[in-house]
Amino acid sequence: MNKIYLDYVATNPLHPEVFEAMAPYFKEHFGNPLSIYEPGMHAREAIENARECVAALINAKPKEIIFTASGAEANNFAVKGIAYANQSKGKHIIVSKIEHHSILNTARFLEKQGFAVTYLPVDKYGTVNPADVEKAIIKETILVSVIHASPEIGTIQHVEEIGRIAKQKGVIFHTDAVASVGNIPVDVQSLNADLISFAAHQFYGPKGAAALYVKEGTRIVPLIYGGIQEGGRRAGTENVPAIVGMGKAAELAKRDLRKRIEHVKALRDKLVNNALKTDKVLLTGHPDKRLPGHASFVVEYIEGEAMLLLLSAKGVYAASGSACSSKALKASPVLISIGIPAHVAQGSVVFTLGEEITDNDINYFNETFPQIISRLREISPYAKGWEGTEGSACTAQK
Amino acid sequence: MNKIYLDYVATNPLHPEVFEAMAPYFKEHFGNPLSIYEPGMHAREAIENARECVAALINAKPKEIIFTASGAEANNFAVKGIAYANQSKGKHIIVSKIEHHSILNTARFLEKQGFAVTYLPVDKYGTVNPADVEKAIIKETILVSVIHASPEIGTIQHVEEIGRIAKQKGVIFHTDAVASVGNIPVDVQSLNADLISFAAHQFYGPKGAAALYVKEGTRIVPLIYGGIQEGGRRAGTENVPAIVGMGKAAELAKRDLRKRIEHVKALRDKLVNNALKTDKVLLTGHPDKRLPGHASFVVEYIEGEAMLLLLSAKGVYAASGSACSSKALKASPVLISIGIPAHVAQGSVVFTLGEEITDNDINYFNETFPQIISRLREISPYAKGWEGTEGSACTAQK
Amino acid sequence: MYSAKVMDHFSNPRNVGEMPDADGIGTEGNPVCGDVMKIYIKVKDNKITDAKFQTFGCGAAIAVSSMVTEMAKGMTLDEALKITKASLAEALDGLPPQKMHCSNLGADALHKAIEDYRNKQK
Amino acid sequence: MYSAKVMDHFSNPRNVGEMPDADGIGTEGNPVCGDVMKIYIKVKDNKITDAKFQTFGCGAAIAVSSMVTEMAKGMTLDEALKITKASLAEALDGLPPQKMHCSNLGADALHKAIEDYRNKQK
Ligand SMILES: Cc1ncc(COP(=O)(O)O)c(C=O)c1O
Ligand SMILES: Cc1ncc(COP(=O)(O)O)c(C=O)c1O
Repeated sequence: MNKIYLDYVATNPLHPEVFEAMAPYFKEHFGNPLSIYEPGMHAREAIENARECVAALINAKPKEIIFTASGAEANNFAVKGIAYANQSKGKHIIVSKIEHHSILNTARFLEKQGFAVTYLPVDKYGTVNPADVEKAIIKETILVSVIHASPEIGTIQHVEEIGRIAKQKGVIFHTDAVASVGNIPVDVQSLNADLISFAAHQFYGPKGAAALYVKEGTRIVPLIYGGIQEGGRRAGTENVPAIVGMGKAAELAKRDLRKRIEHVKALRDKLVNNALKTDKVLLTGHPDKRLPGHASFVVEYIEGEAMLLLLSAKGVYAASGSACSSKALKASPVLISIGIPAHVAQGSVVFTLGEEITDNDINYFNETFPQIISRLREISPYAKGWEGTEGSACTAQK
Repeated sequence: MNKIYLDYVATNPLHPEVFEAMAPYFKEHFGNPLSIYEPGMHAREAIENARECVAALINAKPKEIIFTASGAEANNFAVKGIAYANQSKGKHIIVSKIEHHSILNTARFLEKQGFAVTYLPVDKYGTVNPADVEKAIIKETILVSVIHASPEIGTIQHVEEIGRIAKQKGVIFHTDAVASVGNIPVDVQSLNADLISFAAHQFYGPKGAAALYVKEGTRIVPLIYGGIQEGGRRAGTENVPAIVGMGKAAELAKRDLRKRIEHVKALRDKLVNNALKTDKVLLTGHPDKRLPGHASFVVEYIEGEAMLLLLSAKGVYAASGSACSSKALKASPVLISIGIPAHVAQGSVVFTLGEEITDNDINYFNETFPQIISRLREISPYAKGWEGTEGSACTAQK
Repeated sequence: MYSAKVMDHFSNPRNVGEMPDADGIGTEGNPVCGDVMKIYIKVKDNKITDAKFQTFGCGAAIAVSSMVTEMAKGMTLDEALKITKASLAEALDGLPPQKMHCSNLGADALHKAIEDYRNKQK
Repeated sequence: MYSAKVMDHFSNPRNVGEMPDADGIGTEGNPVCGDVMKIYIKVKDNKITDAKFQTFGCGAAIAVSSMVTEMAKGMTLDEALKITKASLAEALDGLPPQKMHCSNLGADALHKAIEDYRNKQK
């Protein structure tokens, strides 16, 4: 059977060259990078080399890179670290409604600690209007955090513009670029961001290594206190092999970015064009200003998890924002934010492509997907329409 | 040249069987454990298997294990997580003066957020008197955190007793067991701790995987917010290979613990007995109630970093708590806490053994160490005594 | 995640479809929550002679629908009223805990269909 | 961490030891901070004819002591007073930043030894 992984936004397979780069740091060069003897210094150098490669990927200085263990950690670090460092100036934070949970739930935690948070709306494409950011900034505002690209609907924000506004108003700007760095060009010089989160496993690097870019001169309070690793800003014995892997993955991403984008974009367009031929299948997110390998839909009258299971039985691995497919049993707040009715959001399905995907894979997919849709619609009581049930809210069952 | 790694307390080499267990999870089983398709579910199962092995090592239930990326993260999570979960009950915390920086600096952060912290003294062996814990507990006390075993002086605390007192007083008890779990028996049933931090790289497991044991029913606020990984208590895409490695390392530690202890203890005793034959070399920490592979000394009239460098030139890799060898340029607060004068603390040196160390290694070491001491004493202006300089404080130079 | 039995009933659901001449129809669930089941029964001499379903929902919901119609066929109405969430889950070799409550609506939908039939007899 | 030159001067320090008949002695540093240097000089016709040192301290401190005594030998007193932290670090192909201030006491100790010599001449 064909096995077609179409969930690159969840995580990427490790690039073989990345694994090769990491391998010696598990057993051979296992020393603690803080040590002053040779095995430790070897590890230290490897980390600093990786820092250079990671910095180069986003055109930053090496000392502006702080390694973390995940994108979620980088996001928590950015938001709490800036909040605590600047609470004497003010306690107001601005985020968008389509942030990742690692931003939204951190914002909610800060609300409990006495901070005020403004949640910015988005338009039907999931785009934040920079003018809304400008309007939301008050004297007490210390931080604006807006996601760079959405993993659920692929939409890319006007971060340069938002960053310009924040800078003009003297407010720190963070962008969660976990879904974008390594997949589209990100340059700190033009992005106008003071902090940027990104993760290696989103560009063929290992799990366990991510980073927060912190612009030189930006004060931040640590999330993880302890020793003097990462210049005292993030403690804990460094995960040397993972950091080395992130360095290698960054080097490859920088080298191959344009080629990768062309490859996935062409195949993604072919996938989207075919999917939209089926009745009542809608593209979610922005039609053009979106991640090049990202295709997301709602398919009316059927449910996402059921689609995923049937796709999986055909060897196609994908994701959904439906309530059933999330372990939290709630439909994606992102889909609700862009105005998709809750019952239609249940038909969410997300396909994300990577460099291993071939034209043949997409041909196979394009044959399979409509079959699965019609099979599930045959089972559905709504195959002929929603029958006016769409108004009722979901409360009782959970 | 001989290469003798005597810094197991900094980090351990990865066990070959552990690496073997991890290997398939880098490329082959790279799926995101949250996904519902086969590659993701395979990763999910691997994590849950690892959780069982890790729980078994300390006789806990699998659901009481929360994976983190480092010992420092587990410590930050424990202290902040309990503090924020219980701040409505009271804002007083008790820690010892010889905690790891990841506890001490977290406590200092909480002081800035309005918490009060009591720092308990230790005796000349570095032992906290359980009676002091009892006396320090007030109505507002919500947490006692005392390290299980010190990485710097090896001393093991009376945690069972401290845990009993805390439980009796209705206060939550955390112990930082990063230096002990996997090296001595740790059983949550007898330890009376509500939370326990430990890290895989301290028992031949990988860097990048550690855990916080949280006793069933103990409420804790996340350090890293986001998705529903780890039951919503620690977000971020799981570092699957590292977690799998921690599981394997736990399994091996449980199986081999007694053998490992016997091995390192015999060799450590031989090392200590020989070292103490040299004049003005003192063992730091408790003579018996200490980690079995742990030997720590202060060598008068000479400085630790210089010893490390000469040892390293002879292929012996060790650690020191001297100001010069720390990147923070401060003598270890632990040595000061046990009453070692600051100038004597400069002569700190720590040797920690592991299962690869042989009797021949120790013979070589025992020959080398006294030579290095006398070589540095030949250079020292203090070779005949401290000349009454010991009173002055160190201020100007930093 | 799902047992082999769930996967079998999901992938090859039994008794799918509308039943234009049904004696009783029961609908349970809410599309906003992601699961709706519609169960049709034919009744003769107090016995369920045929059952069909239409379901909008996840894998568990479809498997439960398939299983409940299979179980109901041949039962008396009183027997069928004894089918519960638990007995359905058991017949499917278990359901993941988070699916027990939101997707396991088969018994409720069936009971509503029986009620509907009985109301029509009055 | 350290340059090859530092490691050479640390591992094979030149001019180690006491000088019982020194013309000037200078001590700088504090054992509580971890570094103390004691520099001895012999002076003839305003020139340093010999220099020795005793040092308690880290690798950098020992290497700096060795280097400063090597450099001083043969210099006039005025030349020797021009030796600085920076010129010593340069002669050693650099020192790690955190060692520049706390372990690089060689120039100060030497200058103190020269002062001591001059005071004795008065
Ligand atoms: C007692 C103790 N606590 C905490 C830590 C920090 O652990 P990690 O370096 O894994 O973050 C260490 C490190 O060795 C330790 O010995
Ligand atoms: C936009 C975005 N932010 C944050 C995260 C969290 O990253 P991680 O899973 O590495 O913690 C993700 C995960 O994919 C993401 O897509």
